[in-house]
Amino acid sequence: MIEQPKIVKICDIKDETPNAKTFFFEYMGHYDPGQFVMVWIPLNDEKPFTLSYINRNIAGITVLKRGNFTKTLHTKKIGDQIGIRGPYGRGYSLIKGNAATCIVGGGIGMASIACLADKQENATIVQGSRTMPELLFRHRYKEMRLCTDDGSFGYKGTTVDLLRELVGKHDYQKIYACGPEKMLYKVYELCNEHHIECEVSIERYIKCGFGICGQCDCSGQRICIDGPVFNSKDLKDMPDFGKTEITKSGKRISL
Amino acid sequence: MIEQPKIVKICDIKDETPNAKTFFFEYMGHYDPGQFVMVWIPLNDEKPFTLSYINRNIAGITVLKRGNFTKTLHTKKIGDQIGIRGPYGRGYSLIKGNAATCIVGGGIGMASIACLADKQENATIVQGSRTMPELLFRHRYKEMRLCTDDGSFGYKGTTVDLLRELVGKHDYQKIYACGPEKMLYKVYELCNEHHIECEVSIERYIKCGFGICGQCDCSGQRICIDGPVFNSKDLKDMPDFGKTEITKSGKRISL
Amino acid sequence: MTDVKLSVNLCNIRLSNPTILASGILGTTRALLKRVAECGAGAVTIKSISKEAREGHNNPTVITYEAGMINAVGYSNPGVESARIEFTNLKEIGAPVFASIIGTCNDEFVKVAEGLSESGFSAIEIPLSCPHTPGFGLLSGQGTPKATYDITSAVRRITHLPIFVKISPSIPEITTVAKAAEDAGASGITAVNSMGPGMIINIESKKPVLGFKVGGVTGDALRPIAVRCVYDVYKAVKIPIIGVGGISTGRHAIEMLMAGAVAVGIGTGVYTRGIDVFSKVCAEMKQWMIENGYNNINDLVGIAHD
Amino acid sequence: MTDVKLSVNLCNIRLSNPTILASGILGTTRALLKRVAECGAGAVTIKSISKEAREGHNNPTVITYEAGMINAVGYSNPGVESARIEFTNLKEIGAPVFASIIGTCNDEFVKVAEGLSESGFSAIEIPLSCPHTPGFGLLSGQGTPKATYDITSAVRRITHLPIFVKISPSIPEITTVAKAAEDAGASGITAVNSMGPGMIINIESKKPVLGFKVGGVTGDALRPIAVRCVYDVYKAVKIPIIGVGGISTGRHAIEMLMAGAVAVGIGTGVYTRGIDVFSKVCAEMKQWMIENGYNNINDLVGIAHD
Ligand SMILES: Cc1cc2nc3c(=O)[nH]c(=O)nc-3n(C[C@H](O)[C@H](O)[C@H](O)COP(=O)(O)OP(=O)(O)OC[C@H]3O[C@@H](n4cnc5c(N)ncnc54)[C@H](O)[C@@H]3O)c2cc1C
Ligand SMILES: Cc1cc2nc3c(=O)[nH]c(=O)nc-3n(C[C@H](O)[C@H](O)[C@H](O)COP(=O)(O)OP(=O)(O)OC[C@H]3O[C@@H](n4cnc5c(N)ncnc54)[C@H](O)[C@@H]3O)c2cc1C
Ligand SMILES: Cc1cc2nc3c(=O)[nH]c(=O)nc-3n(C[C@H](O)[C@H](O)[C@H](O)COP(=O)(O)O)c2cc1C
Ligand SMILES: Cc1cc2nc3c(=O)[nH]c(=O)nc-3n(C[C@H](O)[C@H](O)[C@H](O)COP(=O)(O)O)c2cc1C
Ligand code: FES
Ligand code: FES
Repeated sequence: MIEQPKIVKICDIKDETPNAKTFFFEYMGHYDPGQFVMVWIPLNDEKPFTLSYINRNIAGITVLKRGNFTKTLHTKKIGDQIGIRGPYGRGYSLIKGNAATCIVGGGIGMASIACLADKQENATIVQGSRTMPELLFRHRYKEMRLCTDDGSFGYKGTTVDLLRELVGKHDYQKIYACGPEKMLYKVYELCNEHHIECEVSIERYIKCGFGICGQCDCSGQRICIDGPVFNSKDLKDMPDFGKTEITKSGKRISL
Repeated sequence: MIEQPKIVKICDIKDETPNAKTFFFEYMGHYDPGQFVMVWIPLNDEKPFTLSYINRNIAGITVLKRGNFTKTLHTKKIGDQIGIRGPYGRGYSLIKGNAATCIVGGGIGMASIACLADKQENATIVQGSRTMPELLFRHRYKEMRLCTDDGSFGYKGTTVDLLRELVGKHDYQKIYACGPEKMLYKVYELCNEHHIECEVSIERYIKCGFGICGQCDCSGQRICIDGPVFNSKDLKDMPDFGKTEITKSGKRISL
Repeated sequence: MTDVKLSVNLCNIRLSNPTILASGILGTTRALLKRVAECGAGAVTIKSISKEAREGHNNPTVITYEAGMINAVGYSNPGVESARIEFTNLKEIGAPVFASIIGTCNDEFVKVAEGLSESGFSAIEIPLSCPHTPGFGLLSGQGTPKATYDITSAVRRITHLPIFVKISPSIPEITTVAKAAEDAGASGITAVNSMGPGMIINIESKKPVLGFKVGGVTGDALRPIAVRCVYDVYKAVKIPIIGVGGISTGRHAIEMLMAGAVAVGIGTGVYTRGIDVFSKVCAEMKQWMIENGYNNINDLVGIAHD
Repeated sequence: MTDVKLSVNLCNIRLSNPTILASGILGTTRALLKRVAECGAGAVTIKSISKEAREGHNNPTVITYEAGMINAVGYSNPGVESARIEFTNLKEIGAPVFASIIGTCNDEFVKVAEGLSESGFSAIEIPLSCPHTPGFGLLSGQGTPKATYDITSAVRRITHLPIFVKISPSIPEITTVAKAAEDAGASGITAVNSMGPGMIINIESKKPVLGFKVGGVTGDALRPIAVRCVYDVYKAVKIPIIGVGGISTGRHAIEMLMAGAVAVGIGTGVYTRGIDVFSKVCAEMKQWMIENGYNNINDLVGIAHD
């Protein structure tokens, strides 16, 4: 395998929220929900994004504007080129049959679970954001349980608050989650309480993406290749989860 | 492919003539009669030899003692190690069915056609040497027409003399030959006269063996990869054949 | 099964086997060092530490190509103060841990070495040979015999730990540099760092792929160069050599030992064979030794020399 | 089909396409040069010629490994007198033919250049960069800026042909050497020769495989280093560059042109893709140019620079 960006043309762009856009491009090859690709803007930088759409040979990434890189990406127009390498990492493991599951997306974390939600049958989909305009993919699924911190739409409260209610009512065999790590940690604790298996996708600063540089460590697990998705059993041995992360320089900081 | 010697143990040695020995070793892989291998003696040198025997996983090379390398090789004992890489080059093309062919070996050139003679059905096998003790593989074939320059055994005269007689009597579809180039050239002329296709194996100084160094040139053909076996049609466009060769330094000399 | 001894004595440090995690690969956190030790490494090296924190170059920082890997991480590291907090209780790692220290001047090397002196490292490696980080290694002239001598002497003065000086394959005077390190009190030579630098251009975008444009070449591409360096350095110095460059199989490791290395570093191999490359290489070495009638790995060291 | 122009003007020599047979590969006889020209090379270079005949090193002289090739042919050649007899009627080769001359002192370079002056060569290449032949190239200090200047000047004085100075990838001061060549009157820079040297040890016999033990590394292993050298030299000199090192596909050739080469040499590619590598590379370049909207190969030269 050669780990180098392949240049693709942006063939469509969709505004998802005031601060998030989806960029579509031609994509060949395999993809498991939860895996990620490295997106390269020549002479600028290269950063990790989940595929939020995958359909025949067209994939999409949904990008929240944050710092230098995502701001530059947001200036790209249809026809512009970006580099893609990957997919990398270990995605979510789907459950076959019709056991009930719950899929929880917090903020832009929704992008990571979007393709999983496309595939996993019989799943309750929960999305939470701070406020209504930030909600993603509103018309994508047959049904989605929405919540906002400020109550501007749907359930008022966090995804964890809503999830706690749902867990009481349904017999979930597994709960999937992606979002801020504080949220993930609470989901993990909630699952432990109720003896439900959970799978969460963790973010860490990514450089190589293929397990060599050690940048993305979380308790000896490389997010980029051992993760980004980890299950309850993995998380039990990952004391850094929910506690500390490593910055670009390698400094350990509290989350 | 990696072009590097593989070390093998000499598992048997057979004295063929006072100056020629066959060394046997384990050999895996494909081999077409007429191809050659490079034989390496570490810290000494590495030179080309035809496989004169091939049987299940055991191959043999029959080596005439000449200069430094072959003398050193002749000191090797059973259990000693040598390096082998290859096989290289394009071998003889066999004729299917029962058309008559003739296979001619001159001197140690007999080693090159020995495996061909094992395989090609309905072939007259002719071997010539200067004198009787130099004759090879006397008991290997059902029938072999032998000649010696000095008349010490068989037909008195050269292989070409004998071949001329045979060609009058048989309807050969093809004549194969390996031996001194002067002999090969005469066989080629004889074949042209009688409109018989011929295939001869040519020797040139070999270095790389895989077509990169240009050492083994004969009129723009690389003996090591385009040959060592050439047919009448090839030879027509090879004015150097029978005339000049290139020494180790690259100097062109008359044959 | 025949008993085969893989353990090695490297400057009085006992390694259970001759494979060492090379610096800059995975050695960012204590947890990863521990994991690599569990994957069978005989010793592990931390990612190089400078006095102050460094973010390194922009991404892409590591890419691969047909013949190996090319990287310009740019010495990202949290600085010596944070490193001191990260790397504690090294005894529990399960294998000796080597520090790797960098600086832009003698004084910085000394400061970092002092900063890490109480941490329990088994040795200190000094790379003077990075080909792609301004201020360090080849790009600031640290690869010359004189600079090597000066930096090594300065660190030698303030520590009793074994010092390994890590040299570049991309300088003609490699043996002179190795000798300068030996003369200055180095305990061993690590040969080699990444080569080049090299550049890979993405032709569709017409731009170099690496964020820093150029980077050090490692892996298969480097192996024959590294073997030759070890072979030459073995003749030039008396101190032991850690052979690094393109090792990903037991055969590669044995080749490096035969050239003169006492132990081998593995970097790119973590990618090509996975994080358990260490135990794989050891198993392959063992297998080869059994088939070829050796029972002590140390008997292989330097036997390619006449 | 779109019209795509591959032809190149290299120091007023017209090449029908930018691929050139590198020196030392197949260029031993007139007949092989002709065959390579028929296989589509835009120009061909003869194997380097010295004053007296040389047998070169013992075999193995060329081997391959996972990442490329390693050779120590040792400049076997028939000497200038025989070469003069071999290389005649060069007009009929079908592509420009470049001489390659070597010597152990300025005077020998001059003698060989003079000896070949009436043969009809289109240019003279001077390799000062072989890593594995005592008396020549790196092993006799010809790769320094001063020696490069002296040798180039000496040859410049006695010929009006374009002179290409061929430099090593294995020296840190590559741009200084290129500038020295330019200052001395070189018409172009050939970058690069083989790298290293490197060594491959056969572990069963415990011996280096090459007859000379060490040899120059070429092919995929070399490509990123060669691209970087071309990129750097492009910034340092104004004369054109022939980019050599690891080129075996159209994409590789385009990468080299983007780094700053006007034409590309191909050596190891003759092994990896066959003797018709030249026409294959040209077809692939054309295809890529059509797909990416280019119609003149010269528009690619140096465009990876900001
Ligand atoms: C596996 C994975 C999947 C991701 N998927 C998505 C996605 O689908 N959509 C989306 O909008 N974002 C996603 N992200 C986060 C995204 O990579 C960052 O938002 C982006 O890198 C920010 O870059 P910036 O220069 O714009 O911001 P900066 O100002 O550099 O940083 C903003 C935030 O992003 C984080 N970040 C910066 N660089 C990286 C990096 N190289 N690796 C990881 N985190 C980084 C920083 O730690 C900080 O928290 C994902 C991250 C990971 C690890
Ligand atoms: C394709 C091929 C197949 C051959 N098969 C056999 C064989 O089956 N049995 C056998 O006895 N011999 C064979 N030879 C010839 C054999 O390679 C030489 O006899 C041997 O190399 C001589 O080496 P030396 O050092 O003993 O003799 P030297 O004193 O070096 O030379 C003696 C003769 O061998 C020739 N020779 C030397 N080195 C080489 C070389 N590298 N390549 C080609 N010719 C060389 C010389 O030109 C000279 O004519 C073959 C040659 C070729 C090209
Ligand atoms: C991604 C990466 C980062 C590296 N970082 C460092 C470093 O910080 N310090 C150092 O001394 N060497 C560093 N190196 C060099 C390696 O330690 C090693 O010398 C080199 O990779 C050759 O070994 P290999 O072919 O097994 O990878 C790095 C190499 C790679 C590939
Ligand atoms: C077998 C072989 C022989 C070579 N001989 C010469 C030579 O005589 N003169 C020279 O200038 N370069 C010589 N070279 C170097 C090549 O011309 C070229 O610079 C090098 O191989 C890099 O290109 P590549 O990667 O395409 O092979 C030789 C290379 C090989 C592989
Ligand atoms: S990002 Fe390099 S190891 Fe994960
Ligand atoms: S021996 Fe090298 S090309 Fe034939």
